[in-house]
Amino acid sequence: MVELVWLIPALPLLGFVILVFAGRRLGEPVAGWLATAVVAASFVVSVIVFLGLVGLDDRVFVQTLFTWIPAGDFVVDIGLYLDPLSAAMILFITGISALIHMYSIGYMHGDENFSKFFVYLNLFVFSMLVLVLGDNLLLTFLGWEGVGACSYLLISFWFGKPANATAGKKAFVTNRIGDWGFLVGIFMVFFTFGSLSYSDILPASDGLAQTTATFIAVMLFIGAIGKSAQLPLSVWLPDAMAGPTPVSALIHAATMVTAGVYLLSRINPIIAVSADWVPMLIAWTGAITALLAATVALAQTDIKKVLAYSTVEMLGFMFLAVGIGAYWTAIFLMIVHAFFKALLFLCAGSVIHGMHENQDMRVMGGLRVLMPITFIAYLAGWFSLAGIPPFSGFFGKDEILTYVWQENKALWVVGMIAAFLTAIYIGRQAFMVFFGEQRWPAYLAKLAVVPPAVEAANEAAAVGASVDEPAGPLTDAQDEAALAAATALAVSDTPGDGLDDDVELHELPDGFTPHESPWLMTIPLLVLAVASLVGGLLNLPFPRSAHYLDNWLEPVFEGSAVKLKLSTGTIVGLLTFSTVVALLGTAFAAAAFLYKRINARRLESKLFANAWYYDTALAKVVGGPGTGAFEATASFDRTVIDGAVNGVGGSVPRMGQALRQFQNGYVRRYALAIGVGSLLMLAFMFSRVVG
Amino acid sequence: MRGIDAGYLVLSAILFSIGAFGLLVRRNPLVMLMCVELMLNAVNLTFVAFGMMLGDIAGQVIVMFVLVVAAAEVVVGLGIVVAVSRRKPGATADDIRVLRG
Amino acid sequence: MLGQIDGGGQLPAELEQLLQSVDATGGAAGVAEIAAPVVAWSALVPIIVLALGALLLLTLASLLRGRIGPGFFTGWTIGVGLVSFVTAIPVWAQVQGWEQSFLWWDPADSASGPFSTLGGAMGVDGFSVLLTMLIALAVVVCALVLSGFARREGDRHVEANVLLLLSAVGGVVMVGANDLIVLFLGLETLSMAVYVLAAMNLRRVESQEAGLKYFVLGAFSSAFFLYGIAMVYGGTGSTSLVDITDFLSTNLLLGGSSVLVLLGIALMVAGFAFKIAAVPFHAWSPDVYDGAPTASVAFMASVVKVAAFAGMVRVLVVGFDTFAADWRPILQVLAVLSLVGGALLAVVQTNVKRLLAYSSISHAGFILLGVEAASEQGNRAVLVYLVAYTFMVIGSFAVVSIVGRTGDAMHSVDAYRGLGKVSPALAATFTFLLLSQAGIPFTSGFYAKFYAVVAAVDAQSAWLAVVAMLSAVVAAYLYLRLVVTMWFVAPGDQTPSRGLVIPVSTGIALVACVAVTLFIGITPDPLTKVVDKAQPVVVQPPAPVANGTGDLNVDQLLGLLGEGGAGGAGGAQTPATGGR
Amino acid sequence: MGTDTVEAVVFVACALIVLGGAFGVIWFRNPVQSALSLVATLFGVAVLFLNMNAQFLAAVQVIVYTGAIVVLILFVIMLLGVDTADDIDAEPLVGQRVIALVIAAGVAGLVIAGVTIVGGDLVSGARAATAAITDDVPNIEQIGRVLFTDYVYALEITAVLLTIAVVAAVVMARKPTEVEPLPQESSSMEPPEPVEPEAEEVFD
Repeated sequence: MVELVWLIPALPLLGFVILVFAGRRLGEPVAGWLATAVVAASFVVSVIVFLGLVGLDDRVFVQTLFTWIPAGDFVVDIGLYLDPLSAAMILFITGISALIHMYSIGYMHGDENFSKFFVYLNLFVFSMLVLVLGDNLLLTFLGWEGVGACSYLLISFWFGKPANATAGKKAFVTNRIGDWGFLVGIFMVFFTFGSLSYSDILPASDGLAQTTATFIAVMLFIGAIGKSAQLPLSVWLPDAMAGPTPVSALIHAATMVTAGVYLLSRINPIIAVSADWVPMLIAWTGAITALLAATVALAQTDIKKVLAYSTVEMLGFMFLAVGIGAYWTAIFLMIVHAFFKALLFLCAGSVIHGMHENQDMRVMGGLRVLMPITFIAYLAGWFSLAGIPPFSGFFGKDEILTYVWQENKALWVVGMIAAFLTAIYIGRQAFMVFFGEQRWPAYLAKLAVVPPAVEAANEAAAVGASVDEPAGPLTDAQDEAALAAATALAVSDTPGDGLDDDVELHELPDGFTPHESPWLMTIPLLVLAVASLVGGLLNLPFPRSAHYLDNWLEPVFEGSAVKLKLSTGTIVGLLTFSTVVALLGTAFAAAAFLYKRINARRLESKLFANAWYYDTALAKVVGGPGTGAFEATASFDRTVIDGAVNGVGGSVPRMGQALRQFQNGYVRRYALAIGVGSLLMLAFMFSRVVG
Repeated sequence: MRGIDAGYLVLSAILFSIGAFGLLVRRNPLVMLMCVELMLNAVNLTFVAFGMMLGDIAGQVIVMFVLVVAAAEVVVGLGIVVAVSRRKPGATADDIRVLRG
Repeated sequence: MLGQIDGGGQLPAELEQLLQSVDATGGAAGVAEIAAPVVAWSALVPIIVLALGALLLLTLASLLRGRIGPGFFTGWTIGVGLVSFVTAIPVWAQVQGWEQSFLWWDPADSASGPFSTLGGAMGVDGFSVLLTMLIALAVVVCALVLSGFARREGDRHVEANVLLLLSAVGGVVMVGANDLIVLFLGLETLSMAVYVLAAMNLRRVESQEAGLKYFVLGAFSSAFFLYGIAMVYGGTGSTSLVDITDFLSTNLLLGGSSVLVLLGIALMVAGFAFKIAAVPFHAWSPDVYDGAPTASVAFMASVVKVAAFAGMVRVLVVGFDTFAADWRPILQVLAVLSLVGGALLAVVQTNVKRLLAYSSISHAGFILLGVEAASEQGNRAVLVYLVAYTFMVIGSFAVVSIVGRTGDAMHSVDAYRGLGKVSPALAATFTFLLLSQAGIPFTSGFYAKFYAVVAAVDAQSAWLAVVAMLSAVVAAYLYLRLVVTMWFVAPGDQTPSRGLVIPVSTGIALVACVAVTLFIGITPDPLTKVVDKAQPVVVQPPAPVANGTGDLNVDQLLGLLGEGGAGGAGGAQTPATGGR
Repeated sequence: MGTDTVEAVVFVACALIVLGGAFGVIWFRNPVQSALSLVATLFGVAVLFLNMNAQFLAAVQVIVYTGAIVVLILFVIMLLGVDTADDIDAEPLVGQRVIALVIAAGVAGLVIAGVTIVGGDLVSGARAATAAITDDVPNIEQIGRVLFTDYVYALEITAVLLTIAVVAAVVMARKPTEVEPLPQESSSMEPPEPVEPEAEEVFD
């Protein structure tokens, strides 16, 4: 049965090809259903293949499709590498993607580029599967670039909106820094092992020199933090979430960003050989990213941005797990996170859909009555993320924290604080959106009294650029108009009126009432809600035999993963503690945001709202004052990555101009060059004889 | 080794160089063409001399081919020179330098 | 001293036999029988098709003046190219020892594998057959480009098509030349036709200038080349690569005795370097590409380089592999100069044709990497690069020929401003081809560069690979600059105001070029499989048939071939050395 | 002994003629004089061929080179009326002559040095690899025999080469003004671009 593995990426590819050629003709519902069907079929095949793999003794299956780059000793095959790790990945990738596809049929209803959207989605799934299933680093890299390209396309799906285009560029540039690291790592691997195939590299890693292993690991780590939005390359993900739809945002959150974790897990034998500070670097990067992202998530007012920063935070946890060597817990969290984060994004999408594309949580409230199904589904996601048992997120996150306790107490403290904040910010979101009074009527009334000048600016912002990035004002020349509009908005904004300028506000029709989403969107919600609820069953802390996922992944991480040595009592204590922390956080959120017993404004401080001014600081450090974040990233990219081109930038044309003097049009001059060349060659040959 | 054998080779080397030098310093395209002929003749001389020293007839046969090439080259070259001269009578090789850079 | 035989160079047995027969019959019969060389006609068919096709076309056009027009000429040329391609397939089959039922003749007891024919003057191996096919296809595509170009320029004459075919004959002769003189004649045939093709646009004075420059410099460099052949002749006693490899494998040329061969190699490299436009022998190429009719440039940029590189590989890597240590440094220097010079000079160009000329110089540097490696790996790289490059460059110049518009003069970069808005399909095509030239993955250019770099690394020239990659980065900048100009810059004065007319034939050519580039880019495996079977070798020819009847049938010849091939001794299979 | 002396004397005489002629080609300002000097060189080479027992080549050299090629060149000189003196005093290209001289001296010097250090018989190649030169058979027959056996392929290619030469002559002789009018759709197409003015300027 495992022989069918090639079908898993092939099906989405087929869907992609059909849609490219016939998408427009197939029209609105059919194209979407076709795309959904191929991914669903791919999921079915994944299940079959998974069952097949269970039956294999050595739990590894390599299928070579054809030789891709044959070059003497250096051969790269197009092959698929199926082992417990990739099997686990493909299951949740195809499963969740199928749900997302289905959801998108409803969400993208009426969009003029309906079929194009599904073209991108299918291509995205295909690339992701290539990334995960590829049996060598180069193939993984191709999938890596593929998801990057799709992400770029999806983010700028409606590239009429400059904000989206800018976000797309930001993602592009940041990812390229990561890609550079990945590429260097690949070259290094090739020079060291003479092969790129996992089946050659992984067993041979034991004999690696420590410095080499360290170098490779660090380079691949740089690739991973680019893709998984860890510090310092985290700037792109939240902005990418400003992309057009929750769907695209979601597909990044649930699948693409996990690529970095996957890569690090895949090369775990190399990390095991590298210097001690490498895993520590990974762990601390993850922990600090998680903490910072959690604080930032606290202060966001955009429903999607909260989830975006939450994603960064959860990825931080996964990196933390990888860093301390608890690989399977990272994978475990990755899977359950995919469930509940997908669920949360879909719920957010449903809410946004119901609110006429409004994303500002401050105009929401009390939606639980109007959108009951969405609310029920959201509950599952909320409790999961907050870490309340028995929801899956609890098991996922606390499994990691248990290991961290054993390995490093300081990291545990950081992780615990992040977990506490998580409970608060997701509680805040839940209470702001689904509880309390309905706030949009007040907003509508307020809109009516907006001064005309501001309204004009508002319009300009709507058509020109939404100011999604207050900390990093767009100074791109093309965005100057938008900047002016944004400034006007900012100036006119009265402090404390509760309506900041950082979220695009859409007109709401008179007598507007939010409505529940169509069944096409709610069914995936419910499926995911169930998954979030029971996902923890994959890997219950007790008894040891219930560590299904651990046991399943055992062969992959054998030898490089840490063992849990804590006593049962300690574990129970830790679990209880974190449950308490989660409940406390939720209670705090309720007190602050539902009952208003605590003044929460300090939490929503400018510092957090502006993501610690990270973009701005980056801009200050790299680009000088007044340069926007994107410009800064771009210039970093220019100076460091494209140094070969632009660093020499000035001198290349100058050298070209100098050489050009020779090309003066005189045929005799050209003949002279031929003569000189011939003479020199003759002289060289003569010297070989005489000398 | 016969001194005269070396003589043929030295002569042809000098002849070749004179032809090359002429092509590099003369501007009249027709004279440049003649210089190419000089170079080809030098090569012919070399071929025959080598053939003689090797006791091999091939050297002489090759010269036949070079002769044909030289003839064809002259025809093509003169054709182009004529075409150029028609556009700009009396143009030297230095005058045609619209294309450069 | 005549007839004195040096210890190393044995008189071939056949020759001795021949001499005896001359003695025996000389007096009585007056003229001795001529020992006719074995002719493997099947292998000659592709060349004959091209040559006869050209002559027939010329004849028909003269006889049926006015009754047949450019459409017929183009159709004929394409037909000839395709037939030549198809007739090369059985030769490939024979060389590769495919199922015999595939052959149209009955090979009976014939041996398969590479062989040489016509007294060893023509080598038939995977290398030559593959490149013959490539040239035949290039002729087809170029004829398509030429058709659209000529129609627009109002050129209703047949000569361009005839010259295209005759030039291709020269190219095909070169790729299979096992004799330096044959190589030289092929080179001259190829070049002579191209000089005329360059000078052909009588309306543009630049065209004549291009023709004259190309001609003067070409004649100059072929004189060097020929002098090199003379040196080699003196040094080895023969111009036949079969004899040369044979001689070199049995005679160790050291010190003074190697000087003639070495000087000869240097001079021959000069000739090759001119044809492939390697720096500093490159100066003609920007001017010629700039001035010549764009359709001709497509041909000269592709076929001339293919043939020249083929000759280079055959002579240096196969023929003089024993001197690899001597000529490799030269090629390394040429490669570096070409890579860097091409890229640097291209950056400052404002004329697209010149820009592409410099970029093709840079490409030549990459291919030189493959030649320089002097290994099977290197040969493979050369072949892959040539195949990829041919279609990229023809496609690129096809686009340029369209954008040049009537008069073929609009070639400044400004003419491409905003092309993406005016003519999106054309701009997209050009973008793709440029990206391929830049070596972006999923295009054939990527693999071409990849193999070249791998070959260099394999041949212990990693530093060359580094230079190559750096120059590729610089070059990528200029391709991207063009792409940006097309898509992100507002249309300017020189941009066509309306969509450009893409002639159907040129359109077909473009589709073909893009298809090949994309196909190789996605799955290079079929190509590399073919290329792996296309290593150049030098094989002893079969013994001449002294029956004097001239009634040779192929079976008999191929039968003889077996002996000949087996008797090839040291010189038969010459796997290139120089690897690790 | 005697033949050697004769050969040497003939060689020296012819060498002087050859070099003198070659020198004349690049020295004379008038292309006609250059062409006539070229004739001297070609004759000298023909005699040297005789000296080397290449009788047939000597004949061909005279017939083809002096009889056809030089006459053709002279023809064109007359046709174009460029028999005026060239200005060869000034050299617009800096360093051109010096470097050219270096190249010429270098190439000649290296080749001469090369052949002299070969040692032995000046050639290192295999003897009579193609066909031995013999006094038994006439020179023409020997050449013919090799021409139609070992070099038959090359011989055939020269046919193609000459065809190209003919086509080239036809193409290049065509006057631009004689270009046939554009086909029917010419009304919709733009007229052919006139020659760029700047091009004309440069040519003037």
